[in-house]
Amino acid sequence: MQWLDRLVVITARHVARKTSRRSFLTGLGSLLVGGAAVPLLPVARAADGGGGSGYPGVAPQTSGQAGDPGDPASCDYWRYCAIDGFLCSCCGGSHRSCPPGTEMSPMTWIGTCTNPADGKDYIISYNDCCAKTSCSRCLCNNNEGDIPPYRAFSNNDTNWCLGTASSVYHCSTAIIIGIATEAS
Amino acid sequence: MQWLDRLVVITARHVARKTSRRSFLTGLGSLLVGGAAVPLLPVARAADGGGGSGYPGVAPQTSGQAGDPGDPASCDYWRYCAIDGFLCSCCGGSHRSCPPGTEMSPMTWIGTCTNPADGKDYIISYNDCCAKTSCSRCLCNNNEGDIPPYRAFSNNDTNWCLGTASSVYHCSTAIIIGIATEAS
Amino acid sequence: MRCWSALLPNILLPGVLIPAMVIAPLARAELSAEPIPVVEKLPAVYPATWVYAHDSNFFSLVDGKVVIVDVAAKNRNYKGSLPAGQFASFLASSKRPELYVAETVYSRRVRGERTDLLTIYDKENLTPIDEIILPGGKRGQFVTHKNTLQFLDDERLLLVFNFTPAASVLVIDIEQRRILNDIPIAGCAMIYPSGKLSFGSLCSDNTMLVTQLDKNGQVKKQARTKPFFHADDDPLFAKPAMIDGIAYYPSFKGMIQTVDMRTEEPVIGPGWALSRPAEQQQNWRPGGWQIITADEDSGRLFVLMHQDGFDGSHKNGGSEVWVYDAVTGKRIDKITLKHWGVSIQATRHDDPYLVVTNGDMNLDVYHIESGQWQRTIGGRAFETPFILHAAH
Amino acid sequence: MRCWSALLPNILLPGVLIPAMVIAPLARAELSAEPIPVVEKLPAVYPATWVYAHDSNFFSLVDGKVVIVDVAAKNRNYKGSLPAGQFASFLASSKRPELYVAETVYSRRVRGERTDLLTIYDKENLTPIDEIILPGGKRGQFVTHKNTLQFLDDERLLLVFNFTPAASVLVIDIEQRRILNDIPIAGCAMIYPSGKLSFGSLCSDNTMLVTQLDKNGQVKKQARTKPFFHADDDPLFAKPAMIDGIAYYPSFKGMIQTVDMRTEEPVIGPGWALSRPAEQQQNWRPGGWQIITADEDSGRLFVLMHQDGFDGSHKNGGSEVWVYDAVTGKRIDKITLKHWGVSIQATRHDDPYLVVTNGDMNLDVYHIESGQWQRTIGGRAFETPFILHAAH
Repeated sequence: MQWLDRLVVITARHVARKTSRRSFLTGLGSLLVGGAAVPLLPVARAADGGGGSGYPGVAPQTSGQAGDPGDPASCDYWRYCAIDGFLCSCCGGSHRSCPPGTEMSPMTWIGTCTNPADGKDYIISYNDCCAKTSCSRCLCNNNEGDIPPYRAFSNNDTNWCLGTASSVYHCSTAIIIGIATEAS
Repeated sequence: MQWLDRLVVITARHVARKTSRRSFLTGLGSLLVGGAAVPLLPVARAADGGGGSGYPGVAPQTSGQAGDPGDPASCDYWRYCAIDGFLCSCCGGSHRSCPPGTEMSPMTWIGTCTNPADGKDYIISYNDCCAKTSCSRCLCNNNEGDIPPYRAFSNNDTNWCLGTASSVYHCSTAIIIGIATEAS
Repeated sequence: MRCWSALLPNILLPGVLIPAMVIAPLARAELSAEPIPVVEKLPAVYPATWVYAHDSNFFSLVDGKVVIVDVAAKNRNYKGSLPAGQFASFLASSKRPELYVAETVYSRRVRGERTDLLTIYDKENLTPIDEIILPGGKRGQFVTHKNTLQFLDDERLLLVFNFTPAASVLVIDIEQRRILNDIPIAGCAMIYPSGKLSFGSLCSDNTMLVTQLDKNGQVKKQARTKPFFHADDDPLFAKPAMIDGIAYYPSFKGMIQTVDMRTEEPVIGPGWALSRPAEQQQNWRPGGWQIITADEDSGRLFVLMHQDGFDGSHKNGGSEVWVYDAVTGKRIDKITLKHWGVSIQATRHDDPYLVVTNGDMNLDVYHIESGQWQRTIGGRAFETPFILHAAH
Repeated sequence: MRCWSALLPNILLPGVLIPAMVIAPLARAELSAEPIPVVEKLPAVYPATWVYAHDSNFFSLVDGKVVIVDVAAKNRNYKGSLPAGQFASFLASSKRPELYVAETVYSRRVRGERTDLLTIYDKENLTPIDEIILPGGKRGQFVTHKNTLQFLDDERLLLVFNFTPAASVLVIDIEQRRILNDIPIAGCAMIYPSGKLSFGSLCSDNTMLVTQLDKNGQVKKQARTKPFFHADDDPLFAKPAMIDGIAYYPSFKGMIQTVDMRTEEPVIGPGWALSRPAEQQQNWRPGGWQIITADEDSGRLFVLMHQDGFDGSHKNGGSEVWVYDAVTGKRIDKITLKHWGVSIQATRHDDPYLVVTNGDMNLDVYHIESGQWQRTIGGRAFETPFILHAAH
């Protein structure tokens, strides 16, 4: 297993420097393709057809909305700057909707992400979809502005399936609820 | 992913020819180290320290009994010629005992395996250990003499956690209950 | 956001000054605030390019699921999922917008009080609309197998295979949603519908036990056929493909045994070989989990094959899928798989796809006419999707 | 075999002539028939080389577990496991042969009626010996965190953190096995024991809320400290290491904030920096999930560090573990990890080990004195073992 281990370490270090936003995912590399953090390697992205979602076996999407660039099935999509969980876009929902048969949590934590199209900072509500088991597809964890649970509504480690009939977590959305003013 | 895919296919074919007893496991390669059926490749076995169990992160064992050769933490251990599931030897039990807090199924299906030490055919009872969730470690599936469920006591696809307080399957043992006479 | 701020608990306000402060009305040219909550819906009738991938989840068997997948779509292939735990069985109705899951739950998840139940899901919302408790804790638990849950009488009756290890078949009137009967089938297994109100089961003595029912699920007649296979020398796989009421059972060593299931009393038909002498030399054999599937429109059978077969290789999967004319038994094509295959399923499509569970536990999609690989659908969508159903 | 044949159902005999026929008495020089059933037991007091790996199992969160691992053993490292589902909390007693799991189950596994409960397990048999139902469906559910379940009063009281999002702390007399109180801690989180009958919680306004109890779990006094950290600029990690009653809280940017928890009223202590100016240039920061651990005997702290830190890198894990004298804050060693690390835990051993959850979700074991890697324990033993406890 040495080569595999080495790959993981190399990958981890590589990504920690080069695409740092993703390095926790690197830590979780094995959870993506198992054994090695392959999807995070540029080579893997290329192998995976270029412009791939970064998740092998997951095809790229668009938001279908002007001024909302990027791939909602990729962990690099701008709205996901502080998401933690499985992307509903990969699970029968979308970046702004829950998969059939799940329930969207009415409350959750929020982040602030910059839309590269207009350079503006949007307030993103990461509502969880609940009442079915872990989707397990497209695990994505970014932590810009994440603060531990003593700042509850700025924390992404909390199971936000609260106020729902079931607290079982399935996947996460990234919904625009407003725009951050200079004040922020 | 192409190289990874290729590896799987190559591995699968390789093993199908060379160590055929393991090829279903090859099919399940990704379930062992994820993505590639690495532990089944001779190279991986070597990398893994030689004489390894074949499962990365699982250290080899002995039965501790004269005349009972091989590694009970390896899918190649002679008693496992028809086992299907997680090896209790990797889960806090042994090849003949259940992990703490589980319940051994009183009935199960049986196989006939040849002990390389004495060349004799032993009747092996593959009692399941039950009442905790899937151990998930050391998945092993060999099918010598396995027959579909219409021959219930020769079938290893059945959840044999029967006659136990819980039918939840955790891992499998391989217990000697007798020796096969010429009659067999 | 409305919902969100409405529910914002005052006690936490110290912690959430940010949202309260920084949200300004959206000016033009900016993306608008989006509604909460939004939950997707599916059509009441699913396209023929969809499949149900039944993932028993070896690594957490209590927490299996069925994933609904569009194999033809370029993206957004994953349409939704249903819980299906503890060696569950699954069946979709073609007459009603309903899906059925026969499963088992425990009051403490892995222990405690056992409840077997049939849960009825609504196809559009994938939400449970009703459940029927299955009495006695008898539900048979096997690595996923289609013939543990089957319809009779034009989908009016739903049959569940029980195994304790006493074997019996539970008969449910699924329109009335009530249990009608529990019928012993000693020494036999599985449910193979035959005719309108009858089903066969394969038995340890190489026969098929045929159970004929009346409208109320009571036994009209139960009888065994003559022995017609050899479980000791060359067992039949227990998962046949069906074309026009004919069941095609492969054998471990590569024969196809046909059984005419169109009448209440099945008729054992002729058999034929999958491989030619030269191939038999190389020990080409069928193998995998769901190893045979059919395209009913064209009358073609598809069988997953591997080389160098031996006693115990019958679950090994394969590198090729061989295609046959079901009536003549003539092989008309071979598809070489891109990735080692474990299970196969043809879609119910004019120009059908072959869907293959590969060794990575992802789905490979092939266009049958051309034999060309189309795409792989995975990304940890599944753990162990061993059984595939073409969508109704 | 006795058991087995005794239970062999007659109805299935057609299917099982083989065992009945071929079992002959065992002659000398052959391996003997072995007893059934046999179930292993563990010692009532676990060796100091054992750890509890709490695996929340992201991929099936309802079905998490705690795995007991001997990190020193050459093989058979996996000693056993406990169910711990739906963002469970876990705590081991050092006074009683008991293990505690606070978890949540649903009547239909992922839906239906919710039951929160504290399950008490027997250390020798890993079987449940009792349970306490936790009322109101309030149990806080977080990616695993030790400070959601803590003892007070010499392990007589067991405290559970509730979050609905109203924050409160449930007080259980675990000797009497009854619930004493549920105490609001508005705008604050977690349980940090201080003194005999008091606990702190970190708050959104940068203070610590201190709740003092009487013997019966009633509130004697509740007050906030002065603000002592800066959640906006440089948040404290909420998972401190403890040495002799002093809590060491790292900050995102690399400070250590000490709090003296030995008295009923915690005293905010001094802070010190983890990295030197040159290292700060390279943005070396602490990061991962369980990023700090202590060897109490030697008074050493261990911190998981990564280079090129930034806003959002605080869960990234790290490539090195830096070792400090807790009293002086002087760095005395660096351990370069063989594999990227996510969580770290020192064992309670004279010659202790450092156990690291690596990026493959396996455990790497290092000998602290030498800094040498000893072994990797994995093979899908765990899915996401983010929290490690040294065994009592």
